[in-house]
Amino acid sequence: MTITGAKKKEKIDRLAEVTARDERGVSLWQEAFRRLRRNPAAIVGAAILTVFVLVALVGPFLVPYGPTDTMGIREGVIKPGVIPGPSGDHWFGYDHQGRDVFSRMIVGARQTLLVGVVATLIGLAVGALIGGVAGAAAGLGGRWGRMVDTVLMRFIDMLLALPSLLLAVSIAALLGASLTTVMIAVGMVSVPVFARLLRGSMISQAGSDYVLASTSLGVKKSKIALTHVLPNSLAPVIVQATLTLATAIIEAAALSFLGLGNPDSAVPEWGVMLADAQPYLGVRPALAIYPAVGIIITALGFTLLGEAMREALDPKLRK
Amino acid sequence: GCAESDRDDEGSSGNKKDTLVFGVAGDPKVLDPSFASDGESLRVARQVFETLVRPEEGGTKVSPGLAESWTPDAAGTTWTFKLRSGVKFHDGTDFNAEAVCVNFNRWYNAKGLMQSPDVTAYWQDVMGGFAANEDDTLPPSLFKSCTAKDETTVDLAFTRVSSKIPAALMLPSFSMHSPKALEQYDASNVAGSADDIKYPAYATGHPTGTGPFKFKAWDIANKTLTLERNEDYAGEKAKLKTLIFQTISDENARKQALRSGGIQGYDLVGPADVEPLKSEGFNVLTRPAFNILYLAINQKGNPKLADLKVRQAIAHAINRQALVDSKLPPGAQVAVNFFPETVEGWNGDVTKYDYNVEKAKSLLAEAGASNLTLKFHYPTEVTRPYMPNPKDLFELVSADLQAAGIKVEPIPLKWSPDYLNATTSGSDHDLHFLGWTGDYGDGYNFIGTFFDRQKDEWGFNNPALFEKFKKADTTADQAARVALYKELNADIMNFLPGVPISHSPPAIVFGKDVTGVKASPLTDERFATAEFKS
Amino acid sequence: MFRFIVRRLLQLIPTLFGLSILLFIWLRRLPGGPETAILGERGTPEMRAAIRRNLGLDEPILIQYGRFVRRLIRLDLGTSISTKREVTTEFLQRFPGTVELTVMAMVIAIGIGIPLGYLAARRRGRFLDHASVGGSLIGICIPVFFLAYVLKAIFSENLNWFPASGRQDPTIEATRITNFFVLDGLLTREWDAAADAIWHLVLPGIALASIPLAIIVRMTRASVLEVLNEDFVRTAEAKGLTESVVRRRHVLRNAMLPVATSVGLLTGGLLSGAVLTETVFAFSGIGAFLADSISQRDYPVLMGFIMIIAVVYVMVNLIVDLSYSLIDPRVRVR
Amino acid sequence: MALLDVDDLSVTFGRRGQRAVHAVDGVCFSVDAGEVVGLVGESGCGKSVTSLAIMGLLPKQPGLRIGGKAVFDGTDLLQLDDRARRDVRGRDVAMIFQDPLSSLNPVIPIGIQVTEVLTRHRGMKGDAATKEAADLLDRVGIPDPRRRLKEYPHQLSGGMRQRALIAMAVACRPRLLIADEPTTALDVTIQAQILELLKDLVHSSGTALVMITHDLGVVAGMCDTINVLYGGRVVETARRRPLFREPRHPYTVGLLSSVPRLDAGRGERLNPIPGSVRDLLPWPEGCAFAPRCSRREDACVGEPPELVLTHEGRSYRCVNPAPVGPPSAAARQAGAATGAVPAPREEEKP
Amino acid sequence: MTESDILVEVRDLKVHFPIRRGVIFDRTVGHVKAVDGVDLRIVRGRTYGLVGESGCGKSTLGRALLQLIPPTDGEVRFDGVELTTLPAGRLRAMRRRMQMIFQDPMSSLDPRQNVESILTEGLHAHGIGGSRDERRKIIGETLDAVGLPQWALSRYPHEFSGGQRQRIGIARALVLGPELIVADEPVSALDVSIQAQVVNLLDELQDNLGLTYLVIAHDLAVVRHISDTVGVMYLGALVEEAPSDRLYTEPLHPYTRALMSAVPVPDPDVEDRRERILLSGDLPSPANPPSGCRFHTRCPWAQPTRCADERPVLRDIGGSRVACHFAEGIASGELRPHKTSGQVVRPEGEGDDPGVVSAPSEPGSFV
Ligand SMILES: Nc1ncnc2c1ncn2[C@@H]1O[C@H](COP(=O)(O)OP(=O)(O)OP(=O)(O)O)[C@@H](O)[C@H]1O
Ligand SMILES: Nc1ncnc2c1ncn2[C@@H]1O[C@H](COP(=O)(O)OP(=O)(O)OP(=O)(O)O)[C@@H](O)[C@H]1O
Ligand SMILES: [Mg+2]
Ligand SMILES: [Mg+2]
Ligand code: NI
Repeated sequence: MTITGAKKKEKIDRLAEVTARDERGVSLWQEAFRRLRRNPAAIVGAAILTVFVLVALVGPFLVPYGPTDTMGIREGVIKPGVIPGPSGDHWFGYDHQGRDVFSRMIVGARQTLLVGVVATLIGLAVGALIGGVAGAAAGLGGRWGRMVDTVLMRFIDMLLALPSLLLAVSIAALLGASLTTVMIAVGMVSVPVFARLLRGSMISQAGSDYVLASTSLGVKKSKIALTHVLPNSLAPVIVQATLTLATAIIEAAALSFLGLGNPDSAVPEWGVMLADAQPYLGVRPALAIYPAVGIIITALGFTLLGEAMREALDPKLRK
Repeated sequence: GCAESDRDDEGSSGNKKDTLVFGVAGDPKVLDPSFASDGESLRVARQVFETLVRPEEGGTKVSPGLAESWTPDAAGTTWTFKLRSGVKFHDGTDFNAEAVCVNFNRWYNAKGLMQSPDVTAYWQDVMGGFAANEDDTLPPSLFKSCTAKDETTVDLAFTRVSSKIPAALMLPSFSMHSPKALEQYDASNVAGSADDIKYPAYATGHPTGTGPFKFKAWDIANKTLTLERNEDYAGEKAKLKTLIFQTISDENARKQALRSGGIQGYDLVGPADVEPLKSEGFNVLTRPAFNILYLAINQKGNPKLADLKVRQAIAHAINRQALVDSKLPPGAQVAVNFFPETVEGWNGDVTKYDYNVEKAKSLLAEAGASNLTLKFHYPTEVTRPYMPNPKDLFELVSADLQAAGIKVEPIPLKWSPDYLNATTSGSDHDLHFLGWTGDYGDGYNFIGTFFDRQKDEWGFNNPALFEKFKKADTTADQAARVALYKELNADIMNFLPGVPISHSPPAIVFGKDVTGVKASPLTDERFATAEFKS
Repeated sequence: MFRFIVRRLLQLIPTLFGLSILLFIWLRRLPGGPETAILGERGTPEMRAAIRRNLGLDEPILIQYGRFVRRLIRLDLGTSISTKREVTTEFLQRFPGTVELTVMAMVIAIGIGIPLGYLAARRRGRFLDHASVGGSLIGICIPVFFLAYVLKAIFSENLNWFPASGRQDPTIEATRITNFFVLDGLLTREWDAAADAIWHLVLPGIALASIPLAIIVRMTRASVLEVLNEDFVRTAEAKGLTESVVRRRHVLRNAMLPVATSVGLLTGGLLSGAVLTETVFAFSGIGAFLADSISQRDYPVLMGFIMIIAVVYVMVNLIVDLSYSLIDPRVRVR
Repeated sequence: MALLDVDDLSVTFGRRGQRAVHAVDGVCFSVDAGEVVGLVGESGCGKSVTSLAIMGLLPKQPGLRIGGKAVFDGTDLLQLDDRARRDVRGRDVAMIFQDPLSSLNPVIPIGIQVTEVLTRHRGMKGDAATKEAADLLDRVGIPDPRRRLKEYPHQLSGGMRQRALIAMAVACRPRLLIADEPTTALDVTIQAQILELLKDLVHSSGTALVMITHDLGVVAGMCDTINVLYGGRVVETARRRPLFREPRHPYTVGLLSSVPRLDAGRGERLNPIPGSVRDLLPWPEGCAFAPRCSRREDACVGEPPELVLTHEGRSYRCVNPAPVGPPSAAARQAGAATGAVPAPREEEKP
Repeated sequence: MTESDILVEVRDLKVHFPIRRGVIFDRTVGHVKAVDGVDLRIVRGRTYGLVGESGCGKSTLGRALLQLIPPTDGEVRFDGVELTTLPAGRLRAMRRRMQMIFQDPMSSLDPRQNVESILTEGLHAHGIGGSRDERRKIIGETLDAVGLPQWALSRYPHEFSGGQRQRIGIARALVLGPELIVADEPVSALDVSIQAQVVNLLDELQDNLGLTYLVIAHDLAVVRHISDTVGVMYLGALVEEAPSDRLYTEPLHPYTRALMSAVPVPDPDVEDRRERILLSGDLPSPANPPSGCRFHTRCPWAQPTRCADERPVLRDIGGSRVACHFAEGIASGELRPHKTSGQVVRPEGEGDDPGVVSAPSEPGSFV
């Protein structure tokens, strides 16, 4: 293998400026995304979720029957103890109210997604606010900051000491059973997790050298908290949010089981469907199995993606 | 090897034959039925205690209990009871007229916290107040005095004529307790402070009656209550040696427990499970329907609802037959009156509202209420004997209403206390489900409870109707009273304060080899007759 | 150490105080009250008003709270409105069940989770790893009550291996001392009672263990992977130690540190009552009772139980911290 | 025959979807009994990987390929099975690591960590093992060894920890000791103590020492033979004096002139090597150092330079080596002239 | 040397970190005396080097000087302005004139900021450069000055090599046009060849921009190489301060001597000839420093009198300042070293975190 002199020179020059490509830099987020794309777990998770989201978005327009159409009752095929199973017209059969299960599953995807996402956002927003303020106060705030932090954290401790179900049930009692209630109740349960996570992360970031560097540049503390400490503390919170999406869906189902789910049968939600199927387990267990499997697969999708994100965003694996 | 299945294998032929474990939906609250108002406490009381009069087996008619006969005096205010002789309480004390008076006087002379409405709920429900009312809001007592004329004759005097007597005396709350035990265990000493009531020892661990079973143990930690055979029972002795009530609140869990052999019977069977369980060979008993499910319409809620036409439209809009066929247990019926057919005073000749969407629509149009939106309350997390699956019913009724052009805003609430609170107080509710299971076989116990005065639940004021109720209540003559009930039923169905929906027969199930229990419309099942067939 | 404990206990006081105020206001803001719950559909407005008056619910909330605190100072949590038994009695009747269930679940979760997590880490990227990680993911994603029904359908209804509900076969005449059925059975030498109680714990234990098990598997795996990369493991290998010594003394011991923490916290969480599991298995514990008490608006029970649970939670955390300092000498508590 | 003969050792980390990393690429060197051999080079040049490969301690990850030979006392360490390798490790060949804190198990007392080697290789148990462990600690200069045995790593200072690690390493009187940057994490005064200790141990027991470091000063004081590594290959091998006096490879020259010296004056510019260690030319395409080399020629690129052997076992891998003559003679002369080795000489003899 | 030549003057600076513990409320039960009475002056345009063992308080001194840690006691005058009592707003404005370079080039750069925003942050904070173009120009010049290519602007710290990162750190300090730069171990995380590049860069910048440096390092050779004056710290205090060359030729304090003798020199001849003064033991805990002369526990020349009970002050001896009672005697060889048996100390700060454990990252669940 011989290379001509000019080529050699070129090669060496290129090497001397190895990274001198006229390209924009790759931020840590982009890096993480690249790693994510290479992770098979992430791909499986993302695939599940894509299907799920697609179904949630367009499915309701394509379903064969209305989700509240109690045709089985009209037709008189539903009797106590008799619920017809799958047929050519009704792929998943009727439910106990004589409605088409397939249509309800499809329409339910949207509600399920909505509950998961909004509940997580609520938890995230409240938790991140408390945790962010506490973390910034503790990390940068001096003596007053420590006091603010202590007060907020004691509050979080109290929330933690409350059994989560009691919290959810009492929220539901206060607000009445509705979709919003489920979202708020499930969201509130994850508040302490987000708050503690963000706070811990921010405190550790606040001790790092680049914060000191910014201070020495003369940047204000509030600005440091927002532009440096917060963005660098977000990774674990984002991962947690993804994982919480999964648990939120499951917990919404648990709330439905306790009779606190969304009452509006026009917008079926898988958790509610699962809960509603309980009295008919003896007649047609499939009524419970369809939504349960839906929930499990969706939760699995979020969890897979979350775990993959955890790996992708892990600073230890950063190279 | 496992302990459980070992026992199952050999036990089925040995000691298990005379031990029945029965699954119930909730823990009993108290063992002294004087203080009880919940079904589970009363179920226990029915096995341990007896009352002067009791419902006939499998029916609602007043029949002899500890009293062999009873007769009112001419005014209808004093009743003479002839008692059975030779009856003994579990502690060996004799049952006699003296004992009856001790019991009635104990209730009548209640003092302090025993007058609290949550302690003596049924007494207050039936009798009103006490000898000395400590609270001004309490009404005067219906009960006046008790006189033991001889060993087996006792006179109960009342302040006025009431439809409740003697039927209400069938209630387990009027069970006869041993005077000695009452004394010994300080039964009337409801201690503590008003917000911190503590039951006496008698009520928590020493119920002493004359029933076929004796109280043995109450294991709160294991949610079981154990009764054993009263070997000295005056009548036919119980076939079971031991009867255990085990609390399993979840309906599916009860079914699974029955199937796995952990229990040999349970109450509150889901309607959907009746057929499957039957086909599996379990003994599913259907109680005669002694209840009513109605759709209440609150006339204070939406002003349009005060319009009879709108109420009629609602009644026509609902396909009650489809609902009964698809959602209620076999044997359920569409209701025409606010009370079941088995109660005297039932009237088949009232205004009927058949399912007719077109009619409903036109009635609405006539009333100028084509664009009606109604708040529809329904309870969650509950099964009542008259309402096995409220949410399902709601969905169907709501679909029917929508089909007739009435928009529905669903408001699901937890049964206790949110739902009850919301539907029976205030005026911020338009439609809701509620119902009633009769305490005893008198019509007043149904319609009187609902309509004898102005109530937040219905939000209407109909003095004429209320007057008629008063008259019925104070009519001593049975036949005259029944006639009044018939009239009232017709009036009510014309006025249509709500829509009576159905009477559904609640089911109770026993293991494949359990026989001898007769289902009672009043849930007065007698476990003394239960036995394992060999 | 002693100071640390005292300090943490003293810190508990303001937390409890704050919690009690918060709870008190919160609970009383809930619509409906115990009177509706007590009287059911039979209550008349007059009866309801009388009960409210008796319970002092019509008084200003501060006065009510003052009464609560005065009682609390005497360590009196009051009596349940619905059962009229003392709150402490109720607690002592029901908490043992929750504890037994928690212990069972954690025994299952730890007993299976740690070995499985360790093996997954050692066989990283191979079948066992994927299987256990996948399995644990599914474990987290199954709604517990659904799993409970499935377990019962298979193991009680069809196979009849395990009882479907309750804490102990009611036909067994067992002596109660502590209300810990297993313990009581052992204390009184009623072996069959103890065995039966354990037998009743299996299915609910498995259902309840599903989430902790999944968490423990994944934590153990991650932790072992991390420790395997630590310098001191390399040192141990460089010393020529046998694989089993390296594994036990150097890898597992260190890998257990974070796992121990989360085990502690998971235990603390379970102790506050596994409502769904307890309900579905008709298992007498505080979770289901608490849920009932909410619908009964049984304020004394709610206040009392939650305060006790908060204390238990803090105690468990304290024990976790203390035990952490025992396994990790670097952590000094003071 | 040398005690350890590393011949053409190469280690490649292959990763799915990415280019393989040739961390070590045909490294050859040998160590005689009682000899101190240095491996010097900047971060990432493959020093640690070399030593770990010899010890068989590289993490078992998919895509790892190890080639060549490491013959220790007649057996090729790379060919041993796991069992046999465990027997050799810690007994015949021992190793100490850079970070004394993370290299000690934090949750186990020092004593156990020392005695477990004794138990494993010398079959000692109980009191005998404890006593021997205490002796060992004493030998490496840890005062009050009995008490130290019961303490945990975090209770010791950095120097003491490194001494404890050394004690474990020499517990079985190994014939070969590999020290991977043993003093990098320590302060100079402590570094001096540790280096002195290592020297003593080598001299008194005849153990051969492979000293890995990036500090030229350390090798200057300790090693008999020095191998300079760059990009996973040995670029220059020489005995100590010749290397420092007449470095031939431009990289060695660059390194020596980059180091600020205590005995050089203020204000003297250093002569750094341009670029950074990351600017590597892959060896198969030429001299890896070429992109940074001031003596680069066309011949440097295209084919990898061969190792050139000169007298006295010297060798270098360069087509255009630096001429013979010290790189910054003036500076050193200045230092020598002031005679400023500040320590008073006669007084102290440890 | 007139007063105006002195850019920084530190008088009796003390930084004590309270050690808090208590049952309910934290009480201060002691202090880590990280810096315990330091006097120094830095001449404008010159470099002051600070050396000492790890944990002796170098970084704390540097940070306290910049008011990044509030000093417990003492004065810091910067160009005649007393910094310790300056209100926060004015202090922030003052920061423009004094900057810092950190040891770890990775951790001192926000990994989520690209170089451009790292460099403009300071400009924004001080309102320098009205327009974007103007700022770009300033940044461009700074990049040139530290030898980074323009394309670096859009890139993120993790995309650079260690040396380049350190250049970014230097550039960040330089954009504001400071007069004083405190460099805390600017090269100790770098490879030898890169280290030299950075040292040269610092030298160059000083020549071109007339900067004043306080360079902190534990590597005596580096410090000596770039400093005009070198201060040697031991346990929170200066033990010797001398012009760089003089310190090397005539170290007066026993600790300095030991330090000198310990630094390896890449020259076999020197290495072979020299005798090391081996200190026994380690640095005592700054929370509980020895009485008298802090060094007496490890000092080979420690005398039975004075050393243990009288804390020596810095005093002038022929152009150096030394804190040793017996400096002259040692220099003349009158006093002879003896072997010391040092006490072994526990490292302070390790294992101090109370058993705080974090919650598992799973949200609560209604099991
Ligand atoms: N497990 C691994 N997987 C992939 N690459 C690795 C692995 N271990 C080391 N390397 C690579 O091998 C090369 C040599 O690493 P090595 O640790 O031997 O360097 P070193 O000379 O010891 O450096 P330092 O002075 O930083 O310790 C580096 O480029 C490193 O990235
Ligand atoms: N925020 C702090 N709280 C308590 N103690 C501290 C704090 N910062 C530093 N110390 C202590 O002060 C002493 C001096 O620390 P400093 O970081 O100044 O040392 P240093 O000389 O810079 O060491 P190194 O060379 O390791 O950087 C150390 O004992 C350290 O533990
Ligand atoms: Mg290395
Ligand atoms: Mg420092
Ligand atoms: Ni220079």
